[in-house]
Amino acid sequence: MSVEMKRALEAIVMVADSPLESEMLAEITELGVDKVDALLTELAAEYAAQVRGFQLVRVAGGWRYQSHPDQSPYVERFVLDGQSAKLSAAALETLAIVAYKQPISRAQIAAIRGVSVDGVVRTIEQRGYIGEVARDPGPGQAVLFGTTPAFLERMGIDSLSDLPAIADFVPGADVVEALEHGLRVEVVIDPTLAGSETSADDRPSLGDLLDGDQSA
Amino acid sequence: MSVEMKRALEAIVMVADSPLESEMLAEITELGVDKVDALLTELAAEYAAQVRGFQLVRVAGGWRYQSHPDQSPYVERFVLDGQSAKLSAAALETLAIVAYKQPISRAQIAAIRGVSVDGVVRTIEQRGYIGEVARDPGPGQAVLFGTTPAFLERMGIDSLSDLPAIADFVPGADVVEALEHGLRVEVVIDPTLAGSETSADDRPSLGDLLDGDQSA
Amino acid sequence: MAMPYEVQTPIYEGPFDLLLHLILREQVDLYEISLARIVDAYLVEIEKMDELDLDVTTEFLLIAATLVELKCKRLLPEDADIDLDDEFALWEERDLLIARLLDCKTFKDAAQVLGFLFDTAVLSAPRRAGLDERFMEIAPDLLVGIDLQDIKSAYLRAMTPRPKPVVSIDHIHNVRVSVTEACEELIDELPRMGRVTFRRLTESLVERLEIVVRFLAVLELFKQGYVELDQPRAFGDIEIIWVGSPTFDPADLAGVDSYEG
Repeated sequence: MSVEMKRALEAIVMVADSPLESEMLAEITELGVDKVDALLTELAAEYAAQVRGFQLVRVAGGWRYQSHPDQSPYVERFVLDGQSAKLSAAALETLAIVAYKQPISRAQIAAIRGVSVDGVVRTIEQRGYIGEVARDPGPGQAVLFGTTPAFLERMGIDSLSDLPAIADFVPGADVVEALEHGLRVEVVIDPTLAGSETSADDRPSLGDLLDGDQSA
Repeated sequence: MSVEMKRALEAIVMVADSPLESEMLAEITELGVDKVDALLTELAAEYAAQVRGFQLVRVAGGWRYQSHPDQSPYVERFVLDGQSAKLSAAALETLAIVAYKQPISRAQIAAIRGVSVDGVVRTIEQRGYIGEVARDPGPGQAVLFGTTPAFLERMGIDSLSDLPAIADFVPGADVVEALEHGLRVEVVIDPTLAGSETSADDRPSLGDLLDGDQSA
Repeated sequence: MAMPYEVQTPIYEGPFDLLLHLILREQVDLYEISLARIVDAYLVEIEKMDELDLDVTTEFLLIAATLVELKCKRLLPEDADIDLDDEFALWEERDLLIARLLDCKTFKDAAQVLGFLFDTAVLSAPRRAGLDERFMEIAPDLLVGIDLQDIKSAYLRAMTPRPKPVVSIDHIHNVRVSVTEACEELIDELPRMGRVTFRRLTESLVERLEIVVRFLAVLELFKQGYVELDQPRAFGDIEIIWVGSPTFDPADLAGVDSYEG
């Protein structure tokens, strides 16, 4: 039985894109939290005993697979080789949408772009250009994304109001509809992440969000 | 030595976010492509022998880790990215036509399916399974579609040559016969001229044709 | 025992699907079921569509016309001086139709394999976690060479409405006849003629398609009860007798529009 549950834990942690808390794993596997931790600890020991090139570790309160530290030279070479040294067109568009329309949820971005955006959102989030700035107060508590101070710095601007103005531009009806869907006005913006000295008033208002007019 | 190189490969594939080509892995590890494939195949066999909850597989021309299919009930509870959304019969048929006849235009697909395919082509293009691969050199410069690596990834195959040969699907003589029978042309040129009562029974009367009564 | 054949098309996908279904799965000899019934089943499906799909409708008309022509060959009186060219042309059309049906079936079967692969593949989820943060700082900056203007144009690109798909009607510009028009012509001519043979009714027509469309129109008028049909002798001429009001308004004609190319 333990073997079967270990396999389930291996599968789940393998496909997760961020560390998974034992509580969540316990919920999915219907095991106790202690049991989950015990099984994962056993697995970690197995990988160590088999001198795998990866590890199962507990970081930031959760479990994840990562490359073994002694393989860093190879991983670094892989990273520097720049498998994707350029931002794809899809990623750039997604970044631009977040820049102008923040705070915005994954679902809203997907509705605008007409495709699933999970991959590109993760890429630009990992690179630190965007981050979670709030949660949708509605049901589901969707993560709302905004650009980071690192993005502003990288672009050489002080605040979002320095983004080039988009005058006289009316987005398509489908875009407006996508934005209206599930958009809440009373979004609480996390000032530590928002990345500018300027107050929340400088951010796009709901009107801006809806008609795409970003006159600063 | 092999053990060390296997560890390096494990580490690199673990941090990749899409299938990694053997060529790239060979470059980073400074091994031959054949050697890389051999080592990864060994690793895949080790995981299988140890009944891990994950697999190392070759898909869409590259190597990746994925959850073991028999753990899908757990993984499904956790991954809800809409990727597993069912494909309609129309989408599958259109994908099959593009997969086997690429590069192919919308009009050519429509001619085979006998229906308008604009909607379904757009859907599978948005999902990233097909894309523009060329333009018809003729007048009109029709877009020619082909399948993408995402298609291979989604189908869980390494390359198009993993699909069964299209010849395997060509209908057998029985089907051809049935169609020919159903659509037979039966004009008997009678030199003595028509009106023979004898053959009248073989032919449908006007009444049959109009109300579909079939006395059999 | 006479049993009218009911055309059932629960998941109809165009004329090829319907034909394949009828011939292969139901083992029906198309000569022995009513074309009108196929037409009816088809019209029901077309009505289910939110918008009239011209491609589907014209494709259907084409196939219906071929079928009607094939049927006519068995129905109309034989001609001693039958035109062999016409004869071959008909065979050719039939073979073409069979070839297309075979093509369609080939990919239908191939699609099932794809469906199986897909169903199997979704049981595994790929690892997409990517790099640990300790490697992030050495990862190349993806924004190299990208400035504010690039961000702005990317935004505009993303927010521009996607082009709405348009149904091309180029391919039907040369279809000059519609069943509706043919019905209207007949409604104009028939009350004056009283009783007339189909041969007579079509003797002035040159194009095969026009004759086929007239035949469809006659069937339509019969279905709606405006004409009676009589074929006194097997292979003899079909006679058409107007039984509607002598002053008939074509506008009262119901439900023919869907035929229109």
